[in-house]
Amino acid sequence: MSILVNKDTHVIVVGMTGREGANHTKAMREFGTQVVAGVTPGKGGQTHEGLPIYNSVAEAKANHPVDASIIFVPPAGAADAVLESAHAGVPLVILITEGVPTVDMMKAVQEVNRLNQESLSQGGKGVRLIGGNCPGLISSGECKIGIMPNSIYAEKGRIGLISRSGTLTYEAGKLLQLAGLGTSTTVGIGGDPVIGTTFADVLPLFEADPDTDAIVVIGEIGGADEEAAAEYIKNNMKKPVVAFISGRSAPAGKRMGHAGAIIMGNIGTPESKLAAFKDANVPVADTMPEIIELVKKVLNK
Amino acid sequence: MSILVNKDTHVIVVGMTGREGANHTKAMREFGTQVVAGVTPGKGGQTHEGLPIYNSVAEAKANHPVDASIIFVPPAGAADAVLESAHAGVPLVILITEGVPTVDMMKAVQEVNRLNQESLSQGGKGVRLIGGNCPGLISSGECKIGIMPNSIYAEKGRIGLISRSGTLTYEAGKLLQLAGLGTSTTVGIGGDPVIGTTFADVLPLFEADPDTDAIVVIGEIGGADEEAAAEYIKNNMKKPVVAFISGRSAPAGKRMGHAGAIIMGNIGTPESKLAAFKDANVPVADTMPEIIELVKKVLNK
Amino acid sequence: MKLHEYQGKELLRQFGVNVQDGKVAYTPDEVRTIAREYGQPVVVKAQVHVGGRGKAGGVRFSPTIDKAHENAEKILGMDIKGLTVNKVLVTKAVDIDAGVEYYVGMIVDRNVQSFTLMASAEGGVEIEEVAAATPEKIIRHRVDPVTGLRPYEAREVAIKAGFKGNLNKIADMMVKMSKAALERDAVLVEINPLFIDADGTPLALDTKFEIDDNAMYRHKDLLSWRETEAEHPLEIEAAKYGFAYVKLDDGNVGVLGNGAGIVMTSLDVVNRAGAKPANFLDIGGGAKAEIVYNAVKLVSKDSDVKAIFINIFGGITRADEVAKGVIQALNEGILTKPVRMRIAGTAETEAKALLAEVNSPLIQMYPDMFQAAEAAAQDANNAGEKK
Amino acid sequence: MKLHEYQGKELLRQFGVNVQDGKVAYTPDEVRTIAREYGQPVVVKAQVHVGGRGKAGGVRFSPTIDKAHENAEKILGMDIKGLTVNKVLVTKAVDIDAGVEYYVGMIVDRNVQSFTLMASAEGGVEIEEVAAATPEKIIRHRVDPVTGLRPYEAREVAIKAGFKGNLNKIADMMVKMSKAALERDAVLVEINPLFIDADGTPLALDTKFEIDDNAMYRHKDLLSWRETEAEHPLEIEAAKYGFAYVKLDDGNVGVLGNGAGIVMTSLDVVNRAGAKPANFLDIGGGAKAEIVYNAVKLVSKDSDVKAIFINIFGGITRADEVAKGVIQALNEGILTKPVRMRIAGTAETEAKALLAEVNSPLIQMYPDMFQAAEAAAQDANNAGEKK
Repeated sequence: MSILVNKDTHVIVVGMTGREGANHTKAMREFGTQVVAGVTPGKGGQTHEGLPIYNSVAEAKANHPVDASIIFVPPAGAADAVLESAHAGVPLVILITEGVPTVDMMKAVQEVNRLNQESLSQGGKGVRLIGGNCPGLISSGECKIGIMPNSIYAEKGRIGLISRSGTLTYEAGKLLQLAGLGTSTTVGIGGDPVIGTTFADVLPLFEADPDTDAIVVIGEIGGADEEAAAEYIKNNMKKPVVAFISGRSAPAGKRMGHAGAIIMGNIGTPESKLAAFKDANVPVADTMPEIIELVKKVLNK
Repeated sequence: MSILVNKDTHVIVVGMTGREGANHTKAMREFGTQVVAGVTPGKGGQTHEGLPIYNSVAEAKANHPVDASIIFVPPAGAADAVLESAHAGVPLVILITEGVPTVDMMKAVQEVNRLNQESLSQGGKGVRLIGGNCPGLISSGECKIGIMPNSIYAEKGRIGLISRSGTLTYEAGKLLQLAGLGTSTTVGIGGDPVIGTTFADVLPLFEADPDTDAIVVIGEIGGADEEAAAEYIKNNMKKPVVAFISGRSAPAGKRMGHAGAIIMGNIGTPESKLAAFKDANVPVADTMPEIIELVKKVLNK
Repeated sequence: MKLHEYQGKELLRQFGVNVQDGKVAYTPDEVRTIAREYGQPVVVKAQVHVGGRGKAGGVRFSPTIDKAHENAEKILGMDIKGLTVNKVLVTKAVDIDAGVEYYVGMIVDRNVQSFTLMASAEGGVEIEEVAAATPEKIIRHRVDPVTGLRPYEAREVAIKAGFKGNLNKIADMMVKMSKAALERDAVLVEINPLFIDADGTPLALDTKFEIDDNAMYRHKDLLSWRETEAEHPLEIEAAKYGFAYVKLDDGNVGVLGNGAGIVMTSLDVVNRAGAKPANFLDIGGGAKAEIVYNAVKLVSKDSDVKAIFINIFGGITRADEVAKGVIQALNEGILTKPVRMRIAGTAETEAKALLAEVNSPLIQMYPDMFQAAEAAAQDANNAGEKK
Repeated sequence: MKLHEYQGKELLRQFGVNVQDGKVAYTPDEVRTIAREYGQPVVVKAQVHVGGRGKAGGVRFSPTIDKAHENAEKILGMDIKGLTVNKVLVTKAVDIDAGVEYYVGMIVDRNVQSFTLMASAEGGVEIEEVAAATPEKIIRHRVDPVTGLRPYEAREVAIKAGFKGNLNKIADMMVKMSKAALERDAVLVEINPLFIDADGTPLALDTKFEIDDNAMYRHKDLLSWRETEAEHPLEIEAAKYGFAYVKLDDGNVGVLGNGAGIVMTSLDVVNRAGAKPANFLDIGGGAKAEIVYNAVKLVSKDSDVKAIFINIFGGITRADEVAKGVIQALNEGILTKPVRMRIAGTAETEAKALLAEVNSPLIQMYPDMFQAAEAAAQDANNAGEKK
């Protein structure tokens, strides 16, 4: 097993015919992901590398089983694409696009949360948005809905990974792979200020996953998602968690590449995050390689 | 008994210190309504005829039991006042104001409906909006939250009355009073195109009310609320219903005073409404006095 | 408030909708100048607040400058359903055969408590005709009033309606129309025909746009677009008094009452009595002598009116106030037509005493609305026969 | 994009916020003219994109025209945190004692996935200070991003914050600020102080306004407000290449990598190695020689930089491409500082071969980021000592 996605997950690619969409569709299929169709408004009826293209998610969904959609749409249309998938009843929506206006994301996330509540209260599957500005998610050896390098995730491992950063996700994945630990599922939640899924949303899934033994949380400065994660871990989790925080030496008031990575006043400081993890008994690695040491330690390996 | 409001209903008046608000507060109290407070932003801390005035509905609610609010606020602020009451958790909101922009009402009604669903799904009392552009509602001999003439509703009767028109409500009430039948509760739902509560929303309440024997529905041209009511009656109601439709001789395309009273294309025609009521076995009075005859007939009196 | 085609187009243009170029002209010479400037076939279109301009000959294709001038001479000054055409819109003509004509529109829809977007591949004809003949050819979609139409929704509607052309551009136009409807408080917006050219690009050839009167306070920039000369003079006067007034065709009984419902019912009662109502007039709540006087004065000015039916119901209305208003009109010589009235209110005795004092056959009170309406109908019909 | 005070005020004015009158001046003589025109005490305020203007002497009350001129002479040309003041805003002075000063603002708040409205009766000081000392004096309220702040919500917040004055006017101002924030894609808007005069009417005396760079495509009318001269010259050049670049104070090691997370971590690693990062530079995904070349060129121009640390991780990045980019910089004579790099990618052998060919002590590859960072730190610190 794994969380969120596996060998049986049927995926549509929104924006498949664009450059990014096409490249990553190829890579996802090479990894083994069951991509069933693409969506590009105005190109409905065409095919792309043997896959049918539809004008809308609704059309794709009427013709294929769809468990997830991955969105490669330029920033101006990205939030609309999220809502299209969500309203069409796709239960898992992954937004890769970087540079989506924050106000668009606020509106989309609020609506997705509402649709999720409505769906769940009516016994439906709910709707989950991951991203934007994220590398997607991948269950090693099973299914990739994202843009991470395939090689790192070829074999299944037993460590769950959640990260705000793309490259650090790969770096940590590689280190876990080299250490012989490997990853069960890796979830890149994205570096924007307003995202669909946070650490605290993913942690319970790993807690419930019989094939995950420990979880690595890769946070960074800005916001209070790490604090919320620590609170959740403290109150609800039995499995061990190891954390890492990047940007600990960044000065306040400067946006460190990620729109969400900024210390404003006393919000988002590394001190606050370190204190929260300490309070939750979560060891925090000072360097990336130390993550491996700590994971081994918490697993008594 | 009666529906929606009774002797124990605690009411706040939003806009109490305005001319209309003040006059009707007086009349409601004369009728016996338990008005507990008024709300006028900026006049909090004052009193009006012995009643405390608050700056917000939330403040009023923190200091008094509040079962309903009645709104006398000029059109530009009316929809906001509705949302204030709804978000403050007032379960029954009556909007008297005439001339509220339709787009404002669309937004407010959609949000009130959502709050209602949320509240009900969490075991709450829900939120119901009546109006705008309506005379309010009155349970004869018990409680008036509205602007109708007190004298017509002094004694309790056993006929429920629902109406899109103000004056025809009074006229029908008077006729029922004179005929010795009287009204249990009278609900003026309002003449605007977008209103909070429709015939079909009120009918189940009367169906369930042990003190109502029959229901009179006073409709008019425009929209399809009467058709929806007929559908509901056909499928769900055991109690007899009598209908009246005004504006049957009005030409298409002309707005008859009420913003909602307009025949557009083949929508809102009297023919459609008559056919729907016929299909639901609801007798339709050709004149106001005929309402009385038909009510007596359906009650076998 | 109904907008002229050219005004509606201007509003849509403000929201980025691709609208066919055009200019307004008041004289045939101005039309000639515009046609010369465009240097291509034009269409000369009457700007009046009624439907059916085309059938009435108020829209004319003009392949040459001279023809445009000639058509302008025909259209300017013509009468369309009682309204005189005093201006035309001159637009560049489009080669309809080089594209397709669709319909898109949004209306306030009581049944969904919001706007309904309508789209049909059957463009260029009245949507009511499509609705009557082939309702399945109109795609309907509720628009969320808070978020407005989303691009993906617009695309789905366009696909369902069978629109051919550039899907994204067409959807974008619909989104902009939705924005215009919501931000400008439309009651109705139509783009018909929505022309799709050979490249698939949409172009609005004709529009209808009507704005919610209740929302005009936040569209002060459009107040100057209100053209009183294009409305019925009595409607303008009624607006001045704050009355809801609608002039009705072919009527002979003036009708006034307090409240939209009671006036609508009064129309019905006049009809049942064998006459035809000449107007709808709601004087609102709390009838005082002054208000009744103004209402009677207004209705009396209508030459169609041969008798007046007053129907008042109100817990607090005093019958004597109503009587006073009518008597004042009589005394000032304004009232020359019989007034038949029913007033449910206090002070009936006082009212009767006042009327007895005046003792004019022109004013009579009746105990119920049917008797009053029948008397008014009879008077009106008799007056008609006498003529 | 950060706006100047006068620009933020102009935006708020567009949304109907009552803003203190003021005019921009570039010379003391212009200031004199404005002060004369206003004919009352004025305040001369430096317009620079940094906080703490007041403490730095960049905001001066000027009771007379001569004093305004004198203050302008002091402020224009002064240096505030490394930025030269080249314009001032001259505003009418307000008698602060005749009213009260409050704070209202809205920020993007990750924790509520929307805007948070903040209001405090402790106006006129930095809100961070209030947050640190007396957090209970700041009222926070999540604003629905779809509907915006409602008047009733604004009133409730104002009441909770203990605002005195005309409740409806103050709430109306907050609603307008919310509209400005949502429609203009603000990251941050502050009105501080929000002055309430003796009549209870609110007036914005100072503002901060920052716009989401990702949304600038829909605010093209504001592009001309971007002042490159007010930004760090290297930040301007970085923007040209599409790099995310931040100049850091007191650093000596230039840092570049692919991805915000890895660069942030690289800063941390440099710190741990005992040096100080001089910048943050994210070159984005898929590093080709050209991109690396541009990045190295950019960082080399920073005179604070004594050594460069390159940290690349990518499944598809080729080490030889990175090496080629650095070598190009070396060959063109641009690279005069040691480059210490770690590249996790394919073609490491090819990269080493290329570097061996060049055989310059300025370029070294290391197997992990720590060794590379330590080498860079040592080089940088040594260079510093030599000086």
